[in-house]
Amino acid sequence: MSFSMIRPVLVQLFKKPFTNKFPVKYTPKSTTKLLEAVGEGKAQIIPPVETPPGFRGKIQYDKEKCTGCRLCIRVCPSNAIEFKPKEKKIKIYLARCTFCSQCNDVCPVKCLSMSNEFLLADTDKYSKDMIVE
Amino acid sequence: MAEKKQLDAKGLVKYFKDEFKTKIKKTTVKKRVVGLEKKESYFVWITIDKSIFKDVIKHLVEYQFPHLAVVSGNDLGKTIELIYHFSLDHGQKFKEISLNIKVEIPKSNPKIETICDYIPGALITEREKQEMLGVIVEGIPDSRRLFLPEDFPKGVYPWRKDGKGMEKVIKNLHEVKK
Amino acid sequence: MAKGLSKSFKKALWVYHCNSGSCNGCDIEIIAALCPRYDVERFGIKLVGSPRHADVLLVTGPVTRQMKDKVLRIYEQMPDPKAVICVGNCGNTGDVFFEGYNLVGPIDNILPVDVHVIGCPPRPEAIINAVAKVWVKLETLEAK
Amino acid sequence: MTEKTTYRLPIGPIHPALKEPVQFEFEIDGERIVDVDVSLGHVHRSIEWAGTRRNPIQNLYLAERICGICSYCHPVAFSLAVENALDIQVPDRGEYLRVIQGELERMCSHMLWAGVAAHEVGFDTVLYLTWQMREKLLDLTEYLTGNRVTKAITMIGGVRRDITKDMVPKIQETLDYFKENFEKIRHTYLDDKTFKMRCQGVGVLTYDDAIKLCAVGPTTRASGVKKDVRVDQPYFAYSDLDIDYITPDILTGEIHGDVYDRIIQRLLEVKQAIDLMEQCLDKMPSGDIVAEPKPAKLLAMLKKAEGEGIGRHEAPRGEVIHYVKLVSGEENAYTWKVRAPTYNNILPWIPMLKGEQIADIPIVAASTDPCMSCTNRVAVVDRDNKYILNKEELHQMSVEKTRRLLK
Repeated sequence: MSFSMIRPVLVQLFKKPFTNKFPVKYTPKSTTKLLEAVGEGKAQIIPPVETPPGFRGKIQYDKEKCTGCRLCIRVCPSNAIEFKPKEKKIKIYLARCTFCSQCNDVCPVKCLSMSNEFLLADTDKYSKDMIVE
Repeated sequence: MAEKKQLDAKGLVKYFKDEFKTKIKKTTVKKRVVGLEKKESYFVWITIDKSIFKDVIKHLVEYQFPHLAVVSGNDLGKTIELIYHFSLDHGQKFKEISLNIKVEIPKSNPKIETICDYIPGALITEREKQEMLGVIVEGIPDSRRLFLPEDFPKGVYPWRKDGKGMEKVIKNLHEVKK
Repeated sequence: MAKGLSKSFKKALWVYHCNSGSCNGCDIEIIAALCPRYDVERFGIKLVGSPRHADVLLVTGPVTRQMKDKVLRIYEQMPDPKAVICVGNCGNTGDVFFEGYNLVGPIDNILPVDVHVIGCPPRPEAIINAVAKVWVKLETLEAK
Repeated sequence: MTEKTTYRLPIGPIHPALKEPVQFEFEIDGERIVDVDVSLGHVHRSIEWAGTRRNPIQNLYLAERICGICSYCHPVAFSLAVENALDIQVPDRGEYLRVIQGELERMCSHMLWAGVAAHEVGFDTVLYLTWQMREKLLDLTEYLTGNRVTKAITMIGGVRRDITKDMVPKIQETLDYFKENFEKIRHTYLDDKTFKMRCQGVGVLTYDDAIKLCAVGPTTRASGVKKDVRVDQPYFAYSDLDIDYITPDILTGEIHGDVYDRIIQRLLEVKQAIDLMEQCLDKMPSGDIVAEPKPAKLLAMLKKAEGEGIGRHEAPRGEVIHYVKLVSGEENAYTWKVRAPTYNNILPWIPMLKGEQIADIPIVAASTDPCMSCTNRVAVVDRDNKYILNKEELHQMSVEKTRRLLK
């Protein structure tokens, strides 16, 4: 048996770890307090792995531009978009969205776009944050 | 497999036509050209009569053991059309032919012989056709359900277009709203 | 929940992963979260092989007819206190599988879900973020 | 009593060795497997039926969610079927971009499988190693398509995103990383004593069985059957590239059809994928990437169209085939049939597993790279309370066997 492992082990010892320590290195004593501290700017959260350009995250909707043509509803694979007939605007349920960005492609006035936001978790799937209108 | 001469797409159609004459109802050869080098690929569609179905498969296996990809099916109203998708001549660079054999069977008596005796790999797809289209595969070695649960109502076939009994089982998950 | 429990409970959430018919997209992202890049084991989170050892249930998928009673059985086998995280939109609402003859979901119809992770599939960070939400929930429960 | 009794051992649907729900029932005699029965359907989500109620553009994303690991091959096979039915000619650049995405997915999937296989023989260190390397590929996927898993890049008649000149260095960098590390992976898998002991001569699928049971993909190629849609039939830009069949005898000179051969097969395919991607980057012509850039126009066209077609693509696990029938006047597809590779690789499990030991179940089952969500999904059932074995215990047995062999 040769000691072929020694070299990799030594190299690993001095290498920067591969792990991205998002959001903090270890479990905080109190998450609530940590979040408060972050809110006040006293503590910092290690950011997640950077998203590349063209990342498909939370959908953004420019209400002013929208003409109410309903093309996006026709191509949406999961019926995530609801039409509001009175205002002729749309309402997007993020909990139903597939993040395919097909609606962005089809929109004639380009009022829909994808943002970089992807940290989406909530105790209620139809809460205000999870509906775009 | 090597004793017989290898046929191209047109030769294959001719071979079957010579063999079964009028029992072959319709044949189509589709050509697709791709890439910068314009290589051609062939898709052969043959519609045959139900009476010669087993014979055709026998001839095919004798000619060359085909790779059966899958059996798909269409509900055409009064009849059910089964399509057997084979591929021949694989293992030779860019020479493969897609052979699709269509058989129509009446909905009132949807029976078809099994081909598991020639191609054992057909078992899974035949079981699927039984539950999804309500086709009765005669002589199938294993006739249990494949995908559908045991408590699924009998006589409901999801792929049939008449939608009989489907209202009992369809569920819309989005309806749960606040 | 008894006082003081969440302190130790929170530091080692053992996770059981149940696939109720999803497309594997979320499942591989859960495993990816356990692997070197994200390494959730630094939080004491461990994937266990039996629901009887687990504190948190991660459910994915729109729940097929065959899996309904199995999911329920897994939930019942887990010891109290327990939390359920639903990962991915098909478990939340059905997503592209919003209609079907073999589906009985969404998951919150079958189990009480604590945190919904939105995404199709969510990035591993989003799953870690959901775990942080569970911590917050545990802390608020204890403060009461 | 001289009469031998056999036990029935159910495994699944929820089992730690199985990442997806599927149920096996084994007839065992001591540690030997006598008979196997597989029951599927735990992941049947009525996709094909739902596809007939939506238009083809929506179906692309539905097809993508047939399986999250091969989230590219299904939509692309679907669009090939539609293109064949309607005779849509894809621009040349589009064809090359499709090859790049396809090969990227193959690398990703094989690296994932390599990790899972290592886990199933109880060698978790290698799982972490391969998944660490896989992250590089996921980063690249995210960079090219916008998401780590679901690519959403296929469009009927081409692709949705182009690869611009400034994107090429990043692709090249990832490929170079894999080229540098390929020897390391090869050494870990093929020269390691543990892998050799656990995989050689286990789960043998003979040439004849592979042909008769219509096996596809790396499973059948590891048994020496030359079957690879990329080489069999010209589609995409594969016919322009320097590509040939890959069988394990290229490396070792002989074919056994065992689990070890399947590992070699997949490693060679990773190498081939790197090569193909580089060729594509070199040869790629300029031009359009999609035949009809306006989805609304495409929908109108699809509504008028009439015809049927099949689309075949060599996915990481084998041949995917989609059949689509379109009827004029109806926007939705009339019939849609999906055949995923695992569908054909289920029956080969039976000859592979017969005569093997219980502890070998995970690695043999995993060696075909089963994807149940594609097919529809393995599990332990406590019917009649005879004998229940969960994944953990199975994995434990697997680990113990490795240790025993090492002594």
